Amino acid sequence: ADYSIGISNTVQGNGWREQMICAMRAQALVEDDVSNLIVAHRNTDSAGQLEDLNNLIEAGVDAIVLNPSNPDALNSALEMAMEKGIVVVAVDAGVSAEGAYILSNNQEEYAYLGAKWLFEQVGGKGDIVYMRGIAGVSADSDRDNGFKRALEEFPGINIVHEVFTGWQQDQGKQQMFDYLATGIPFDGVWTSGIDNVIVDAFVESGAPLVPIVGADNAGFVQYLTEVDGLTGAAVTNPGSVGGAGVALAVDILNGKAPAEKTVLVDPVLWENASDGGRATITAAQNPNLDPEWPVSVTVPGWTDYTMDQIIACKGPGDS
Amino acid sequence: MSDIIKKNAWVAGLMALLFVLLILTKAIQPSFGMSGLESVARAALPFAFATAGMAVVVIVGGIDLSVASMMAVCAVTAAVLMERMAGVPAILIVLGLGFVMGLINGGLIVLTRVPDIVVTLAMLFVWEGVALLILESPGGATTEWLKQSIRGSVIPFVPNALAIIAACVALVWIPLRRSKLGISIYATGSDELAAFRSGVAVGRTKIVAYGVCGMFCAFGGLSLASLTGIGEPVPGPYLMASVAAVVLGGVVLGGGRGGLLGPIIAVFILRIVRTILTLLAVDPNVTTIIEGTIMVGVVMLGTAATLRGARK
Amino acid sequence: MNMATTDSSMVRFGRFLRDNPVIPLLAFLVLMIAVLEVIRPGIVTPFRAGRDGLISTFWVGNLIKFAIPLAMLAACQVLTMLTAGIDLSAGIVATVAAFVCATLSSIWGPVPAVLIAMSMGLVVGVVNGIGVGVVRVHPLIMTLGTGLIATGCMQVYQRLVINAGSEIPAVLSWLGTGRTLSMPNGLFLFVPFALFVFWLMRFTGFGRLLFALGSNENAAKLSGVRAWQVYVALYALSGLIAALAGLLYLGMIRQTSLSLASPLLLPSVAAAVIGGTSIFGGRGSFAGAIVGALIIRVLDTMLTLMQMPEGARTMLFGLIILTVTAIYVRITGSR
Amino acid sequence: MNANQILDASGIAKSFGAVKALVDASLSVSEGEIVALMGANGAGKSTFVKIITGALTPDSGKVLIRGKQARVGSPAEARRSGLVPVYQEPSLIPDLDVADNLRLTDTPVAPFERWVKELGIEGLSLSDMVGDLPLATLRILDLARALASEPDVLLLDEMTAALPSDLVERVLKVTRQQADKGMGVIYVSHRFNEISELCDRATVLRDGQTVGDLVIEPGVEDRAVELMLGQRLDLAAREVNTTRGTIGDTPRVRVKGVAIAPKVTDISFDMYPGEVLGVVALEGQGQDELFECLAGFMPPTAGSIEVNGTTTAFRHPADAIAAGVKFVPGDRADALLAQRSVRENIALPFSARMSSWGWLKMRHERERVEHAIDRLQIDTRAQGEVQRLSGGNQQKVTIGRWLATGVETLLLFDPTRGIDVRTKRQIYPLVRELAEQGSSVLFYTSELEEIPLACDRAVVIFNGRVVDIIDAENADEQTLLRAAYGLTAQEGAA
Ligand SMILES: Nc1ncnc2c1ncn2[C@@H]1O[C@H](COP(=O)(O)OP(=O)(O)OP(=O)(O)O)[C@@H](O)[C@H]1O
Ligand SMILES: Nc1ncnc2c1ncn2[C@@H]1O[C@H](COP(=O)(O)OP(=O)(O)OP(=O)(O)O)[C@@H](O)[C@H]1O
Ligand SMILES: [Mg+2]
Ligand SMILES: [Mg+2]
Repeated sequence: ADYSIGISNTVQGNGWREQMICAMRAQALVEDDVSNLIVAHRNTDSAGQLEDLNNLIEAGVDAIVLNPSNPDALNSALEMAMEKGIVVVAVDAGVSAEGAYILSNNQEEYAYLGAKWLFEQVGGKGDIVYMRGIAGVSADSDRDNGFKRALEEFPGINIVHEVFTGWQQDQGKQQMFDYLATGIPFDGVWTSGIDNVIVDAFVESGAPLVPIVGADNAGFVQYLTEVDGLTGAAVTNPGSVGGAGVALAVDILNGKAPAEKTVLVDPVLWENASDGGRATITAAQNPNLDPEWPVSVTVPGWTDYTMDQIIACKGPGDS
Repeated sequence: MSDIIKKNAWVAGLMALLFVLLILTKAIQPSFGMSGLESVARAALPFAFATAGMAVVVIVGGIDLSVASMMAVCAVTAAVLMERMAGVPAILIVLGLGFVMGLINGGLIVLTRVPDIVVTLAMLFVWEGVALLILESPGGATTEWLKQSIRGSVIPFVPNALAIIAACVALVWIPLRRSKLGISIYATGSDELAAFRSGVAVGRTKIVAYGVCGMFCAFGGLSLASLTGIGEPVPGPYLMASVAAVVLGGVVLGGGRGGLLGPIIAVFILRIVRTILTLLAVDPNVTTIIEGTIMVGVVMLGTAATLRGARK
Repeated sequence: MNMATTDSSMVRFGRFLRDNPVIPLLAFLVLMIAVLEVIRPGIVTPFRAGRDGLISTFWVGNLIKFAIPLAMLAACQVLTMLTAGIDLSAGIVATVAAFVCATLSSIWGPVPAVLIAMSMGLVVGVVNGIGVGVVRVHPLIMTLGTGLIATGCMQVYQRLVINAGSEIPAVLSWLGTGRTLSMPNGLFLFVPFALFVFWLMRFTGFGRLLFALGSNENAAKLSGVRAWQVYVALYALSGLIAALAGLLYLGMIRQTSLSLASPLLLPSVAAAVIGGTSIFGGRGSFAGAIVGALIIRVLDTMLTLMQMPEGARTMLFGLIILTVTAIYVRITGSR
Repeated sequence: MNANQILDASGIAKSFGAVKALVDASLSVSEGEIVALMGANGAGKSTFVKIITGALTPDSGKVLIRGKQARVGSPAEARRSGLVPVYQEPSLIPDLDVADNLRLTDTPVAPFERWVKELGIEGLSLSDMVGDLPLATLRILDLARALASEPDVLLLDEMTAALPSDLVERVLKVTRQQADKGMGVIYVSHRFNEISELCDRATVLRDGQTVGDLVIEPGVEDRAVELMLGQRLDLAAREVNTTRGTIGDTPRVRVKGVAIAPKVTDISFDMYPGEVLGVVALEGQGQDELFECLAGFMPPTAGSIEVNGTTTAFRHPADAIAAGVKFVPGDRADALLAQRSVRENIALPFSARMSSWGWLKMRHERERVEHAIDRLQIDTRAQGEVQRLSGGNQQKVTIGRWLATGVETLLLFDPTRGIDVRTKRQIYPLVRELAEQGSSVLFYTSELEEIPLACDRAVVIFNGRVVDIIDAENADEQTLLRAAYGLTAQEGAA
């Protein structure tokens, strides 16, 4: 076969999303049946994603793999695509359009897992700093649900400080500095993926480290093994789920559709508090990787590319 | 005299460019037809309204950095209201809200005598905050007929979305442009002191212009709600895009010159360029470079042409 | 011709403020810090919270530290605004410089990396200058466009260096994170820089020309000024300053990102205008912009520490910025 | 007091910060009366006019309209009360066409067009963009617009300052006619001949205070000047410095067959070191283009310009300045940095060249600037921003800039526009002095009487060509005017 696949993504310039795009390219390259990949990748809102989706439909693609900006906002374009027989696969987050396949990181579970570990780590009671992402964005709301679920299980836990980092490194670091400056003691930090700069803030200000939960970004994972006195956990949230999405789309096109429309990739937690955990982390880390990239560059069972291929970040047709 | 010719030449040039781009699109993708046109027009909806609003305040000699935030407020309000009440009253309320937000912007500018750019920069945050207070995360629901109205085409060969842009802009702008208020808007933008001395109530004119901008933002917010079917509290990328389209469309930053037709054509040009780049499967990073180059390039060509024209 | 003018003390005080517009701004800054102390007792004066120290040098140092890159980017805005321009590419130039420096350091070593990063700023600046000064594109469009182009180029470049890792040159880390006498080392860079900008604006012919071009370009031309030379030099300088700010910021955050300094762009414009710089050209002060940057930083801290819905926080940020400038305009009678 | 009195303003005071523009000013005008408002530069005339017409609010004082106390809050209100001004600065909107400008002020079109014709402007179309029209036309349009709204009181602030003599005559005639029909006129001007020809009465302002009210009669001028300046100034001593420049061998500037499309067709003359060469022309004969061309703003389409014997091709005013040719434009708005200080305005050329972008030479600069301020007696009370100076003082700053740098060749385009008698008396000797020191000055003036006072010779331009060159001795107003109208056109002059 000779498939043309369209990609749509609405956040640019963030390591996680860049990895997702590279995984999509690399997977498309290794799939024999994909001859053309059209990538629409920019910073925009749902209306902009609709525009991109419509353009992809115009371009006559066979499948669309998208990271939806919102589960409900894209239905008009997705329904039109499916009417025209285009396969739709949403990765990273779900869409509510009937008939679309979803291959998603479970964001609610992501937050729940990390929060639960943190609350246990501080002994079931204490003061926690809760550093969220961007207010009003689906992924942030989903994670907030998971976090709140864990919170309910631990009545002794108190959120002393809740703040939105805007998923910006500098903003997160500055906010942590500000909070440390108040001198108010606290027992742990949960971050929505802005993590290693938080460790930096502790180190640079000379404040005693507390347990910190972050994502599996290369920089943070490295800190978990290197920084003295840091207890922490990285929850996996692989950007390479994008590659899995492309693989799924090709399977569907080849008539090997899965029974379930929704496949959730559940996160895994790597902590450095136990020996077993430390071994996992040491195995996972990759100091050469862009520190903003998640270290989990593949999704076992789904993706087929090699490390070199995802780093080369080339799709079919790219020279 | 020569100024009128120059101005219309610019709009005509843009129109020609748009035409060439449409032909190019057809050449690249022979199947590009009515549905493609429709989707371009739909994509242009929020940009066109943001640009129309921005154009009005730029003509009056100001600038409004809060357009995207006001659109977000209107979109969430529309989505929230439409869950509870019929579409028409909700639309009217949202239009009123947009107008009032614009009046507030303008009123603050006139009352505090703080420069437009500072006031609207501050209001950018204020309206963004308001949108988040109305709806903490994306939600609400847009009335079904409104969602349907922007699709398809009732008039043959004219996508509904295009007809809506033309109708809304023309309904607000043409009567205004022909009225004394419209002349006052141009006069204030051209030379505030001379306008004042000619008896123009400069403050009131500015406030009204900002109100009109707010109203266009309400149209923009409504079109976002009807495109997505929900309300999103986070402002989209409409601020810089609208400034760029306004300048590309021949409205002079600083005020007094230009109309709405040019900027709206410029919006369509920018949208169709994106379509072409997607059809050509151009690397998205290169797309950014090309969009930047086109923006600078067209304005460069335009200025070079005008300078040469002026010298003769 | 001279009339004996007997001014009331009120008038004289008004004039004093008008001639020294930084003073009311400083008063605002102190006021905001006082409010912060009320919201979080002990943050500025630790003894109230039962800790050591009369004034928290950590907090003050931190405030200054994060205000420095903002103030440097605000310098780009102040200088270009003097000529009725603006530099919207500053945030991206800073990001590009930081990204290029961090990724190249691990390949070629810190010195070439820093030089190349700075020359990126120079290149973007010169292109801006040619666009504005020679081809006469409006600065807003020109810098917005070059900013887009630079972003695209950085994204393309980024794909080439995914596995190069990144390294922060030690000097930058020292400048960005180190402290001397509890004050951030960034001041070693910033103080000379600020003096340079003051000197440039007040005591040089170039500075005079910036004000002149912003007031009336035709008059400058009539006096023999070749405006394009000034524009090219100005935007090139602005690009260099932005790149320098980016490098310092890299040292502070110690993490590369494709959008590292971009969020500083709007605040840098805000800092400049709060500080009394007119976007219509011909009036501006860097001292004001520095205080403006400090005010924005205190405001950030204040809002971070206030527990309220994010929407209310964002709204309050806007309202306070507006109130500060409105009162300031009222007091100094300037626009 | 007077049954026919329309307007009576008294005790008006207005301060701008520390500057007291008006302290205690009063003025009245009755039906059919033309009252001159006189005063030195910066005396407060324009401020007074603006207050009466609602463009500024007074700090204190009262205005009676037909005996009734009135509050004139805005120009629009003033218009409705029958007070219509023509301000010193053009008040039409540059980006609107003429028709829209009229709509803005609710001015009826038919009378406006009649007035335009009456005032001698031909070929104006209502769809013309105002910004494209020359300054003199704008002044006339301002006046026509004011007349068309049939005011009770017309206030003219230096209406004639930017007008060439032919248009001045028309304006005076029309004003007189309207006054005869019962309109009151307040007339601000620095030109005694206009005032004595036109006005019935004069109110004199000094330092913001009304210091006298005079009936215009022969010989009143000396008294008026004394009131204006607070000192005597011998008006009869018209002769300035009589040393005339010597005409040497190499001309400083030689203009040969210059044409500038479309207005200028053929201009040739020589200008020698030590010479002040007058330029006489009616409105729009190509003098504007000639000056701009010599100053480096545009190249000639044909012909050549030699400076000190070498042919030059100026591409930018900087080239002209480098060749020693310096230009004071007619429209001061073009030449001033409105928001900057007097000092920066005057010192601007010092920093123009790239080689002087470094340290400012503050001492050197201050000396030069102060010298220029002294020499021109610039009223520097509001020196922080040039836009706050009175019109005349702004004009002086534009000249002062080149006095401070020193000149070899100076192009003065109507430099005495809106300048008071005393300063004018200082400018002529100044120009002569420059010439004596070896400079050449090209001097266009709209006031023909200035030609014999300042110039050695005068070039008369008509229809884009030099029609005559007249020596100063023979250059009385009659001769010049006839020449300017092209009546004495001698073929092959120059
Ligand atoms: N969105 C639109 N859709 C359709 N027609 C439009 C639209 N916007 C403007 N027009 C038409 O284009 C004409 C010119 O546009 P516009 O009013 O913006 O320019 P203008 O500069 O005011 O022109 P003029 O000087 O002739 O009044 C208008 O008279 C109107 O009929
Ligand atoms: N906006 C202002 N701010 C400060 N000072 C001002 C302002 N406007 C006028 N002045 C000052 O008020 C005084 C009177 O100015 P005005 O323009 O009324 O003088 P004038 O009599 O019209 O002079 P001229 O004959 O030169 O036009 C001057 O000293 C001037 O500098
Ligand atoms: Mg128009
Ligand atoms: Mg005056």
